Amino acid sequence: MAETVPSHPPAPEEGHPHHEEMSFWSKYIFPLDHKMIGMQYLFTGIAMAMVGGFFAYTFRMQLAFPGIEVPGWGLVSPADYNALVTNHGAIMIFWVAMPVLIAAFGNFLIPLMIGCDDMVFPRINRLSYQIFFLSVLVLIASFLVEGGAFGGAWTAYPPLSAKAEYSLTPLGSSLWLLAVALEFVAFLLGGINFITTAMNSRAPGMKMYDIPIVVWMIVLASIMFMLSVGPLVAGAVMLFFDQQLGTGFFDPARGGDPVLWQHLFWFFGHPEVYVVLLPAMGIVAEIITVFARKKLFAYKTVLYTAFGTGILSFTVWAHHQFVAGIDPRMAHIFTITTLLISVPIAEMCFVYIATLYGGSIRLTTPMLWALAFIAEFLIGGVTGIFLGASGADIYFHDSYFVLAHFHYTFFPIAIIGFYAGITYWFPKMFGRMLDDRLGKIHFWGTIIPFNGIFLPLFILGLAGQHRRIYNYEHFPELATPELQALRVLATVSLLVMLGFQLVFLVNFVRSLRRGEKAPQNPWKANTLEWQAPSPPPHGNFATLPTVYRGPYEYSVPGRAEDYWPQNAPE
Amino acid sequence: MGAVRRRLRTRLAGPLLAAAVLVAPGRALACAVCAAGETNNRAEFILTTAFMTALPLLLVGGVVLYLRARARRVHGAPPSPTSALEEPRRVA
Amino acid sequence: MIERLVASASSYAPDIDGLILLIAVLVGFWFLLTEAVFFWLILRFRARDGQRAEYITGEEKSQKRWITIPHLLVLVCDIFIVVGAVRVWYEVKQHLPEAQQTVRVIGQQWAWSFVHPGPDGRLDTADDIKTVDELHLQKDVTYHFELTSRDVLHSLSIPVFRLRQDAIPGRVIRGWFRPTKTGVHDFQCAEICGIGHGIMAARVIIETPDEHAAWMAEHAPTTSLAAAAVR
Amino acid sequence: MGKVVALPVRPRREPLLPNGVLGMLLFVLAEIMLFAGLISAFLVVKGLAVEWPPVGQPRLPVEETAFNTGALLLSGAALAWAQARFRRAPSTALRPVLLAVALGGLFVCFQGVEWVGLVREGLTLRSSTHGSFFYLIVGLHALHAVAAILALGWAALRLAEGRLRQDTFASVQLFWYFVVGLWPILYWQVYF
Repeated sequence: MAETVPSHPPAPEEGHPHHEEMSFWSKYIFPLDHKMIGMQYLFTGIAMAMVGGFFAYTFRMQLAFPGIEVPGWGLVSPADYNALVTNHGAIMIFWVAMPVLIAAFGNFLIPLMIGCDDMVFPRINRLSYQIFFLSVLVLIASFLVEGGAFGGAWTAYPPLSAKAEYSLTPLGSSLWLLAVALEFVAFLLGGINFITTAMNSRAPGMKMYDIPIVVWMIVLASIMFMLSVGPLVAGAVMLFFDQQLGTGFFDPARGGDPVLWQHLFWFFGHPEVYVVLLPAMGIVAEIITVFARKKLFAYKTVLYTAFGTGILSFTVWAHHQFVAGIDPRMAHIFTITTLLISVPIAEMCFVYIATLYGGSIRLTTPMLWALAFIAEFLIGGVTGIFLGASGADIYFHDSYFVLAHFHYTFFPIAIIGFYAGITYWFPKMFGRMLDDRLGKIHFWGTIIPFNGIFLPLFILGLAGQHRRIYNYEHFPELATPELQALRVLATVSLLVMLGFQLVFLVNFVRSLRRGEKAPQNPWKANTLEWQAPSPPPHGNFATLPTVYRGPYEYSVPGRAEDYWPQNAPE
Repeated sequence: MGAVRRRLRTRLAGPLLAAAVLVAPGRALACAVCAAGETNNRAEFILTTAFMTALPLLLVGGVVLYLRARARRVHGAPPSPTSALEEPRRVA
Repeated sequence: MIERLVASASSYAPDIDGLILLIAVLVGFWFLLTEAVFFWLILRFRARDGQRAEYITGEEKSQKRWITIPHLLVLVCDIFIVVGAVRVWYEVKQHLPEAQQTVRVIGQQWAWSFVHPGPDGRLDTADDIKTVDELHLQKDVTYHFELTSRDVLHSLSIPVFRLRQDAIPGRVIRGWFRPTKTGVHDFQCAEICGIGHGIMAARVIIETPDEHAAWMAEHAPTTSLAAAAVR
Repeated sequence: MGKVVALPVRPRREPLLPNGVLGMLLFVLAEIMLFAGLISAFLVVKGLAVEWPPVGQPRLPVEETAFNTGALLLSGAALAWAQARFRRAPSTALRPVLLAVALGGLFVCFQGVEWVGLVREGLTLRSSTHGSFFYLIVGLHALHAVAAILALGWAALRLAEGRLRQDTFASVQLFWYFVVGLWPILYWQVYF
């Protein structure tokens, strides 16, 4: 239902901040404030990232040292292994990347950056988180039911996922599907909120080209998500019917078509990549401009490339199905569109690199993360070309090469993007500074092992090894000692990387309580969120700001200061 | 926006033409692989692929055009600075 | 470069390897160049006391050149890659040379069954040879395969052939290969198919004509009586 | 860079579309894609079948449903009429809104009757993909219709109390037009 009455009146001209004291419940558990809902998403996302990381640790231990008792899990059976990889993928994409990059940063940043007091539908916003939280509970329940958790890969191809006699998880697969569907509903509601807010609630004077890139990117991502998710929800309902009501939508024996699911799934699945990529790109744009003290090189070009990516992203999805039995002629078209989409993405990277030219670069922790994003994402981008080219995909499809490729895109997006954003906005979110020294230790301790994990996997993929095989000892020819050594290297790197994440947690918790008090604008940034107090009170601004200029006016000649806030009249 | 569309049109036209050329002889060939797949819903697969690919773009395009038209109607011919979809006006 | 990791044993394997090499060269060049420029910029423009950043909008033509030219070059490289990819794809998947032999490949949870034509060279006759997890092929013979599945999706993936094709229940997918080197090679199911996915191994055994004939003679259901009875 | 334009300071910008209408519009777009996915799936599976409807399955009652379709379209027209009257004098719009609700209700009830008949003839969710798709697509549409009728009923209540705002009314209308406009497409695709 559309909600037309704002839950609290628009902020009066001045003297807003004295809201009546709210109870613990209405402040932290059922909040209407966009910042608190953002925090809820953030902390749920971090908790889920720990779960996903733990899964990765468990199955990588099994791969490196087949058959050992993994500390913290025990023996990894084939069913365990399938469930672990399936849920690692699903959690990292649906319960980490989406909530953190879109929902947490979107909720926190959009109203602050466009200079208004809250989302336009605060109650729908709260409902969105509640549905999301419910989806988390359902997902956890899917591990506890009889038969165990779903293990048919995050793509859930039927007939394996559709029939209990094939998957052997009669309840786990249905609950998993339900959790995913609920999660989609949550983000659909959230996305509608983001788009409407950004359209209708911008501060006076803020024109189209005065909107910070990160807001644009989250809005575009929400539009793409909204338009791509429908067919998958349709498919999920059909699959659920197949599982629980005995229909035969995907059952060839009863007139159904198993390839149909792939059709519906990848129609969503590929735009989804760009749905999470764009917000991360936006975060990087904000950070690079601030710490290079530079105006963003060709702001409009970034926008156009984002539009182009959005349009093209709907036309590339069948490249996941090259060898899945589709019409071989379709592969030509999708090869062309897939390689075409490399153009806007490459251009976006060029813009960011060009922004550095002539800058005055300060290598603070957020800047290190933002730069690392570009450097690492480039690897993910160029290896994607191998997979988009139909002829080469015949060999690489479903191999470790694919796995390494998309981890080189998703890791920068979900993890590096998240760390960039959190280290940059932490002072605004919590009113305290993070420790820079610990932040840098954490940075190097993450980036170096990250490459140690996934570079070896490219070689395994080139050697023709496949994903989702729990023990390569069954393939004596393929599992040579050299290749096994690479697997061990990847696992050890993962252990090191996970260990360094503790540094972040310590830093986070310690700074939350004892960090140095953050000034209002510690980075001397232009965008509106830094013109609100740290942390912003309910209602955000004492006076709703008026915008006079674009967000990236750094180092303007002839000014004493090298920054020029968007709301400064002169 | 006009510029975007123009650029996209020129950028997309070539590859799309090439695609059409590539696919057309395939159909004429009636190659053995295509026949051996032996499913009678190939046409539907291609049709729905095209349909689902085009539909979101048409929807968004339609909404954007509608909003532009509405912006013109509400704010008069040169859109006012506070409308949602105006072109930026930089005062030199 | 792949040959150093996996042998290349089909007629089109060198083409796929060549395509991968082409992409690696084109893309690798741009990748290294971009990263080099990127790190050079970071080092060159580190913050120095008393020095302000330049104010560059990037909107002017002379500045935009710096991103439009690279992006056009990317487009040009893309065209080369597309042409290469389409050619290889056409050869492997879209065009089907005349078959000398046809084998049937059936995936099921969690084994591969293969049906080889017997001495009469045709499938669905009494002398068909059925094997599990062992595919016997003769060198330098063009094979068609008829791929299907009994239950869930599987994927026939033979690294030494550089071949991959999903098996779909209810459909028969036809493709081809031509082994060019003798030897015994592992291959695996490449589409997750349940808890036994990780043990769904099979071997392809490529033999010389003599060896192949000997194998066939040994395994064909030889009773000519039975064959006669069927006829 | 003298981009300093004196702008009037207003508390909030005037939106091009009111929040509720824009939000509903976005929601409807997502719903259109949902049904597009279902229709695509239906066409793909239908294309796979040698005979449609499958052997032993009843033909769908095209003629009876044509009457239904008429009722639904009329209800859309009634709502458009209500909007025209609402603009002049809100209180006069109540009767057409109630008419739209009644016609919508008629549609849903007739669908129910039809379903009972079809189940008797042997078309069930599990009898064939034909049945599965029929009940899934038409059922999902019916669910939307029920939701929209409830929303319209709520709007009528507010209208009777004199508290219905134009933008709220517009967003409810938008949803109802979506339900009405979608039906002929489903009718054409699924029944014929």
